[in-house]
Amino acid sequence: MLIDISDKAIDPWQWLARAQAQLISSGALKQHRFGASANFIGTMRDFNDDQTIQAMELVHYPSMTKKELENILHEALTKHAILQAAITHRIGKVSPSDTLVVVAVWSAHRNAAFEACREIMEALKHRAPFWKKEHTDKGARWVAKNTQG
Amino acid sequence: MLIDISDKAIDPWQWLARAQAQLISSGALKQHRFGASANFIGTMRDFNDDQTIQAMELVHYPSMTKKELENILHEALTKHAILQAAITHRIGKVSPSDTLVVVAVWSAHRNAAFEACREIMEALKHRAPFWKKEHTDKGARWVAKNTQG
Amino acid sequence: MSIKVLIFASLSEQLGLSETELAADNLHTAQDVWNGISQQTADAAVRVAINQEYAQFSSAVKSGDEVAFFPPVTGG
Amino acid sequence: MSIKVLIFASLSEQLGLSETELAADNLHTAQDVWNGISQQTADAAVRVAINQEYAQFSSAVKSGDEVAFFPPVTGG
Repeated sequence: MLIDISDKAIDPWQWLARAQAQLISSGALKQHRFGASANFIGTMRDFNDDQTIQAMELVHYPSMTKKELENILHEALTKHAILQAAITHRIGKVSPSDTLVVVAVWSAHRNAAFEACREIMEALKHRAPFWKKEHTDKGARWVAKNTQG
Repeated sequence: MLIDISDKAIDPWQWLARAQAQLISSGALKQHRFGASANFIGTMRDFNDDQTIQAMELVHYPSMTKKELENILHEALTKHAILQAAITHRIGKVSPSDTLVVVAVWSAHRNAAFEACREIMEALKHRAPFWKKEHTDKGARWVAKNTQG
Repeated sequence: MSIKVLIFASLSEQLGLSETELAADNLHTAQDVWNGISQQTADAAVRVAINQEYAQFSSAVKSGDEVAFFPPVTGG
Repeated sequence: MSIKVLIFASLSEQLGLSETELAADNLHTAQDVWNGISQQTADAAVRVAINQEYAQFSSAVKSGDEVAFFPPVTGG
């Protein structure tokens, strides 16, 4: 597995290319053996609950973030017939259209990749200790809870 | 929507980056309005049904491929709360670890992107008129049917 | 006054035919078109498309149509 | 012989506290730790983690533990 936390802008496709190359070069993922990869890219929008969002701050609980993301990927690797999984998550000050999160899963066949990718995102949304503070026209506010999707 | 058929190697992440840029620059996808993108990348493996595959040939029915992929994306755009969808598919002679197909979906929220991406792949596998001929140690053989996933 | 017929992949190899034109006279359905290219009953898995859209063997055809026969698709 | 306490996000702003140490004496559960930083009952949505793993307010704590309280997570 591969877990990154980034306080700088994430280029999702560069990150995906590098994550795959890194997993292959470390031997964690065998080239020619995966037939499917499912990815999810979460991006900051400029509106939420009918308010315009100018910027956002993402804070987290660093030592727990690492443990919890490891738990989440470990569970996915145990439950599903997948070969590898990776996550990167942004922290710090972000602007609309910035990439917030990327999840990638590799497997022999597509169903396992789709299911694991989706479950990892659900688990991340519900368990990974990140919090968003939105900066709107009317001031700053903490996001109270994540949408159901 | 955006549909490509390529007889040259596909770099999946470059294609995804370009597809998104193109959809945004044409006005088909509004920047700052999508919060989620789900992608699927299909890659050629070097084995199938316990046989080693050295190379593969992908043929298709060009005029129907275009129509059917348009139908598939149109159905996804009608059924799901998604903003845009794109497909690229490889044809011609391919080798293990070559990218065969990339599907990308953009939406405001993640569930619609996940569901649409998966349904598009299922529809593509069952309806898009492509056929694979595998070249193995024991000679060439047409793939009889797609796996269930 | 003819119908263009296309055959793809393994089916094309089996029939030894990838493309032909048939006179449209007396061809009313896709089944009639099939009978014009093969003496054998089509395998249940064979799909037919008329003018690049999936159809049935019982679907009507007319002069100018493009009728395609092919095995289960295996793309993706 | 102490317990490290961390509070995050909106909860940290509400309590005016992001980090503190409490003497471990008489702190048996996460609830005891909470009572050491707030006179109010914790909102039902408040989550607790002990040594970076999710726990319950009834979970046991001991000297050297890191106990964190935070609102529902909103990452991704």
